[in-house]
Amino acid sequence: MTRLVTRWPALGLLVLVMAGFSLGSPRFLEVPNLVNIAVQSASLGILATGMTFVLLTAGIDLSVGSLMFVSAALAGKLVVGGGSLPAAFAVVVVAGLIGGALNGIAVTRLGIKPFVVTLSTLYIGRGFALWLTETRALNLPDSLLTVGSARLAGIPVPVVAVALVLVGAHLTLERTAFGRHLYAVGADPEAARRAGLPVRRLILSAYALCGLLAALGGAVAVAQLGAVSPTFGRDREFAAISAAVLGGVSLFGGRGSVLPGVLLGALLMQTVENGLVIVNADPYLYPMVLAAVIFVAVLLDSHVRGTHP
Amino acid sequence: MRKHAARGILAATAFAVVSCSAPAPEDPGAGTIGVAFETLQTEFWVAAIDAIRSELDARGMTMLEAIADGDANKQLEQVRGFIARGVDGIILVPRDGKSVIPMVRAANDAGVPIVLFNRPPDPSSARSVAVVADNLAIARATGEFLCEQARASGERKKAAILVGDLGDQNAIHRRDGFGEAMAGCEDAVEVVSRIPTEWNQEKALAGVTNALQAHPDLGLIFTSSDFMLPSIVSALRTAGKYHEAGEEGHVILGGFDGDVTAWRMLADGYLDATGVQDVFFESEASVQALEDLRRGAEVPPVILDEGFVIHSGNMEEVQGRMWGARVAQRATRGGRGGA
Amino acid sequence: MSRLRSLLAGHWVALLCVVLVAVLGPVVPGFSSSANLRNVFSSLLPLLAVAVGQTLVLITGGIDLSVTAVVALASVLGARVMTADGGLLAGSPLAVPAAVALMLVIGLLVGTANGLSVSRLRMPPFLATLAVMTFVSGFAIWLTRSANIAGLPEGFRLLGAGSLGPAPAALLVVGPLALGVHLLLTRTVLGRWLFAVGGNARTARVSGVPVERVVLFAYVACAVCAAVASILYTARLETGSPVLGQRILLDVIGAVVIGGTSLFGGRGSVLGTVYGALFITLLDNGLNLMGLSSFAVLMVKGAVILAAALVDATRERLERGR
Amino acid sequence: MIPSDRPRGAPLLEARGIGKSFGGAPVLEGVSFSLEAGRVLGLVGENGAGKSTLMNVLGGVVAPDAGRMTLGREDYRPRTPAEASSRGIAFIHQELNLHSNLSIAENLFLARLPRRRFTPFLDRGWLASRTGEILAAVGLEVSPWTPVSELAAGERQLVEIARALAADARVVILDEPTTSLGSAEIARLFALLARLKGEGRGLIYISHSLGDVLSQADDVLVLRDGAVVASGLAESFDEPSLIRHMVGRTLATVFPPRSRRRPGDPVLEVRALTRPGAFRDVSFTVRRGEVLGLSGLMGAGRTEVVRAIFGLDRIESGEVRVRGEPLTPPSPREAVARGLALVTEDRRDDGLLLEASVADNLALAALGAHARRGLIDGPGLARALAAQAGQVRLETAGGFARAAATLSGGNQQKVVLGKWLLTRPSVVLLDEPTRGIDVGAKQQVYQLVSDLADAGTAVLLVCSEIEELLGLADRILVMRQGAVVAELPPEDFDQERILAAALGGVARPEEERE
Repeated sequence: MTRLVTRWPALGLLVLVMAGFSLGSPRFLEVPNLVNIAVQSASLGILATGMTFVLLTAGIDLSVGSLMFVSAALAGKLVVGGGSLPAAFAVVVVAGLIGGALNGIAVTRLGIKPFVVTLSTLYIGRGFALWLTETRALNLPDSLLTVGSARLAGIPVPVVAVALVLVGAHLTLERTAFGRHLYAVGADPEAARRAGLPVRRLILSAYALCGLLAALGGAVAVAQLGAVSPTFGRDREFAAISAAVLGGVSLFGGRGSVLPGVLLGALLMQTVENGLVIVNADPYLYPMVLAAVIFVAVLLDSHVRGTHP
Repeated sequence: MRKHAARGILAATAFAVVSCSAPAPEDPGAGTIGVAFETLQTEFWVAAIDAIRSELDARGMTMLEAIADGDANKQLEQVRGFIARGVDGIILVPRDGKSVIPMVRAANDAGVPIVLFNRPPDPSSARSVAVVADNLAIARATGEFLCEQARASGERKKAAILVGDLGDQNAIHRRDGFGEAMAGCEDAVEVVSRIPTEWNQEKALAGVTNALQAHPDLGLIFTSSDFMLPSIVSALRTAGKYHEAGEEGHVILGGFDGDVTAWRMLADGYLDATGVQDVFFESEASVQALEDLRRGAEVPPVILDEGFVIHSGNMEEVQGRMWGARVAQRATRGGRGGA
Repeated sequence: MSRLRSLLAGHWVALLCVVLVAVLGPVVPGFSSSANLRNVFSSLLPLLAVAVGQTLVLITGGIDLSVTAVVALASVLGARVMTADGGLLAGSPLAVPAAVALMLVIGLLVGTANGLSVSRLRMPPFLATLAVMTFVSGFAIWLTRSANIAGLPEGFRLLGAGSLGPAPAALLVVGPLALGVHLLLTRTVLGRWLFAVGGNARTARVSGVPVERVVLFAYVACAVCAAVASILYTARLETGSPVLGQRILLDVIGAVVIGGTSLFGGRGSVLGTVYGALFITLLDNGLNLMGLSSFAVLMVKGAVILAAALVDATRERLERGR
Repeated sequence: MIPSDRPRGAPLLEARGIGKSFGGAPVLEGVSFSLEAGRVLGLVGENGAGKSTLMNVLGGVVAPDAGRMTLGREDYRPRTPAEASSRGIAFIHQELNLHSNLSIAENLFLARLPRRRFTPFLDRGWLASRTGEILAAVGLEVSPWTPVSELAAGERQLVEIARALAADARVVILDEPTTSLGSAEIARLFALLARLKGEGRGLIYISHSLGDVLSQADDVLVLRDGAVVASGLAESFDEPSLIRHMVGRTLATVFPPRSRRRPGDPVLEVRALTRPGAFRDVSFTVRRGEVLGLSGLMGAGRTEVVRAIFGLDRIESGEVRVRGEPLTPPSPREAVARGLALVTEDRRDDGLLLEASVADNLALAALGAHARRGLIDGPGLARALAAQAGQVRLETAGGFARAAATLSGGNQQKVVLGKWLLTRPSVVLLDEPTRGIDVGAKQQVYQLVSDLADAGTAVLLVCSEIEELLGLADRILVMRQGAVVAELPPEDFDQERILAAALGGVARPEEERE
């Protein structure tokens, strides 16, 4: 246990936070609430997984929240116009992939720094989606909510989705050539190039995957919400980055894991928000508590893993 | 706080009577109007800007728009930009009553008439016309109606409120209005959960779900804006607690704004009440006030949109003034999506 | 060489500004009016104050996301002290100086927290300052319970609206600030140290540069610059607001990066930042005057920043190729 | 595997008339050579002679303007490093090319990771067993899944070679393979090279260590100014003749004449310096005008001691005194203030601001001395820089505005030295100051060390080249496993004795080197 906690500081914090909240309210540790936390972490977990791919290449994607919005808006328009849910889902996938790939192309082919590229696409995407939706909320048909609140073998669909994504991403990163190559590229792109790896294509794929997962994360959120409002996805990039880094993913590339890393990070963040509601905390305290938890987690992490370069 | 507002309105009235005739008369027909909104993030504002646009169109005027995205400084820059551009009038949704004063003063200095839409300024020497709805009063009235429902149910309800962005004055006024209503309703309602949403549907959904977990017997939910109703519906449905009024286990629901979703939910019997601001009245009054100002006519400094609480009892008579209802009916007629 | 390159980058952006004015001037009514140019100038100054501070941090290879929160917290605390509505020093002749001093101290404190987190606690700057931002802005809103604070004394408001001859009063604050930082970067030991730390912190340490203190200085200076901007913003709005500056971060970083400062450290200049901030302000102002709808503004702004970065990248590649 | 019965004498890799210019300046002109299977071609030349460009041509990094190459019997014209490696050319670089966040197995097969049939997943079983075989062949006994970050420098070098084996490379190019190795590891490396030769592979061995080249190579190729100036069997050369060809003139003596220095008062005193795991109870004194040499194998704790003296790394116990006063708190800043200077072994990461200009690099440590109240005295500093550049014989085309990254290794080292001498230090700590720099620059570094001591500076010199210590030091300490095990006065200077002390009486596997 001690070893686990020193290896994954987020785990220790998660245990601490949960212990604290369970003292605050007996309802906190009940199974339905734990299920709630899992469901509520689903979207963030998927976003943070996508972000991990990009962070591994020593990049960053600030356009995640914006991409969520764009793909949800496109698919939402389709559904509102009478399109079927599977068609809408296909739109989500394609829009996410294209959006992410555009980021990737700008980063790899145009030689612009990821921070600036994705900052720009953050603006562009949000503007585009606002134009699409005429800055109105899209209220989607109930059939979508039915999907979002359905259970597969007793497990809520969003949890199934995030589990599939986490396991899939974990296997991709740990057990496929593509995944191992991403680690190589992130740690030392020059050496990776000399070793004959297609560095640009790898980085591009990471951004495309991040876009895809941003869109999927958005879809999971929309399936629970039943609506897309103009603030949809706003500032989610910061949450995604925080969750990934809390889980031990390095901002400097080449280090980090989806399981258990990102999972822990997303759970930690969502648990804090959940617990604060359960104990009926003063709304004004939320940001301060969350910030303090993130701060401590990052502090522990940078000490466990040595300093950043 | 509220005393301030009242004093402000008085002071402004005094000034306005003296001063609102200042701008030089010119052809009031065509002209360019700068419309600066603090935000478009809830549907209410979109409905408002659309209403203003069609009102201006109808009068042959050109509209320039600017959205400050919650940043008062940016808004100040936008107003100054309008003035530099030489607009004939400005309609402004300020971020709050205090930071708007330098903007109004800038317009005064340039002799450009300015109308504040939906939010009143604090007392100052700056001259403007404000077309306002009293968020606090409407929210209080809504809360009072919900309270009666709870009383009528015969049991003491546990209540949750979805609070908007804590940096947004409307959110604060609505929270406070609801709070005042609840203060007088302790026999029937106990507020057990205050959920910050930052005007974000995801946070609202998670918050309601969590509140339902903490208090499975939650019996009343008030949202500071109707655009978060889908989140409430989703959470209630998942918990198996989404029932029409009158059914066993119905959770009393109240909202604010009067948007399309609220209208549908009212019609279907799920929503008990929502506080409505009369967007069409406010838009028309604002544009009219601008024209009057330009013509040199006298305009009272505050034009009040009384607003109202719509509920199943009065729906038939007042829904014509509920913008959500009109938007929904128009959408149905025009076959256009978006609702 | 590197300095020459960043200098070129700066002038290149100046050219871009001229092009922008030349294109928009004839098309957009009022754009080239002197009143509007004064507007541009007065919008530019506070943004520039924040951006100049950010330049220092970026040069050391860090980033400071907490500047917006500093603007907000300094604004409400300063206003608390001097407001006529029950401020601590309401009516006292000392109110304005005390409030201004307090605002600067807020910058000092938050900057120290950032700086220590990064230098002493070795946390990655992006997340350390993200956490500080979330905390401090939450704190500002909590302090005021969301309420804005008005009733600021006349003397303070003059800082925002007053002018001395043709120059806005704010210029007397930001001008010396920018010039000071420029001289700091180009003429002083500390300036060289900032570049050295950003270029290669290990080499700097071996060479006897007090790396931790230099990094600490950069974050403190950055937050103090944000506090200066807070003074100007607050004075201009005549209101202390807990959400002041909430949305300026992207403009700030956009301005600094367009100005040729590297996000990886070791490269940057105040002149470049001045041009970058001017460019962003002109663009914003022009789009505003055109009265485009908000989504169009977002898209155009994003596309223009991207295009500027693309030209910069291409220019750099050509230079390297030579 | 390459059949080892390939007839000797058939060229494996042949280059004819290779030429390359950058921006009109020729870097390679008419370079021809041939490498036969089962032989080692030694490639020597000063930095800037065109060795790296030639290697880049072979490795597919740059395309030649003229000439042609054949590999085996086929035309060889690689366009990318990947193509070169797929044709069987492997590089073992001066700067290691391994991904330290990946495992050994992944590093060995990085670009060709195998998949299990009908799945997208790695065939970890195959990877492990194949890697295990190769690791056994190079004599490294660790798990194939060990992250490279956990390996020591010498072990990493072995992994580099394992990688060439994994690629089943026909031609293995080694670029300064011994720079980060201790003597025992070098011996192990050379044994491996013999093995590779025996398997019929062709090797190209590039090094500034001419003794190693002569002992390892069968044939030698000398480049100067982009052209081949000498080639032939290794036996036909000796070190002086190689140097003559490389520099185009005869160097009378390699080391500056030892003037009659009289060591003065103690300047740097180290007392019982200890940090468990790195060094223990290290004590010595360096006097004014004295060069104290510090010898030992890789990992003996020399670098650690030097860094600790300078305040870069922690000290558990013991103390450092400068002119009799304790050096506290131990920090580089304090060390510099007290007149210490440190030239680290890692030039790129610890010594230079690569992207910054030569001028900024030179000035970095001495800014305080050229500033008044923090304000830099620009003209004064510029004059000092010019004078200092002259002293270290720094000649850079394009002046001081050039980025340090664009300089040759020798010039980079001169920048580092110049930076420190500008602080007018009374104690200079030099950690491997001649690593990876060409003969001419080495010569100048020797002269500088000698001049410094003559001028009364105390010099502590860490060096793996025993000859250099013998030629420069007034006294030599030998470290082994973190402790000082021998102190030799000049009359006892002897390569064998030093090695014996460094190895601790273990039988020397060093014979092959001689």
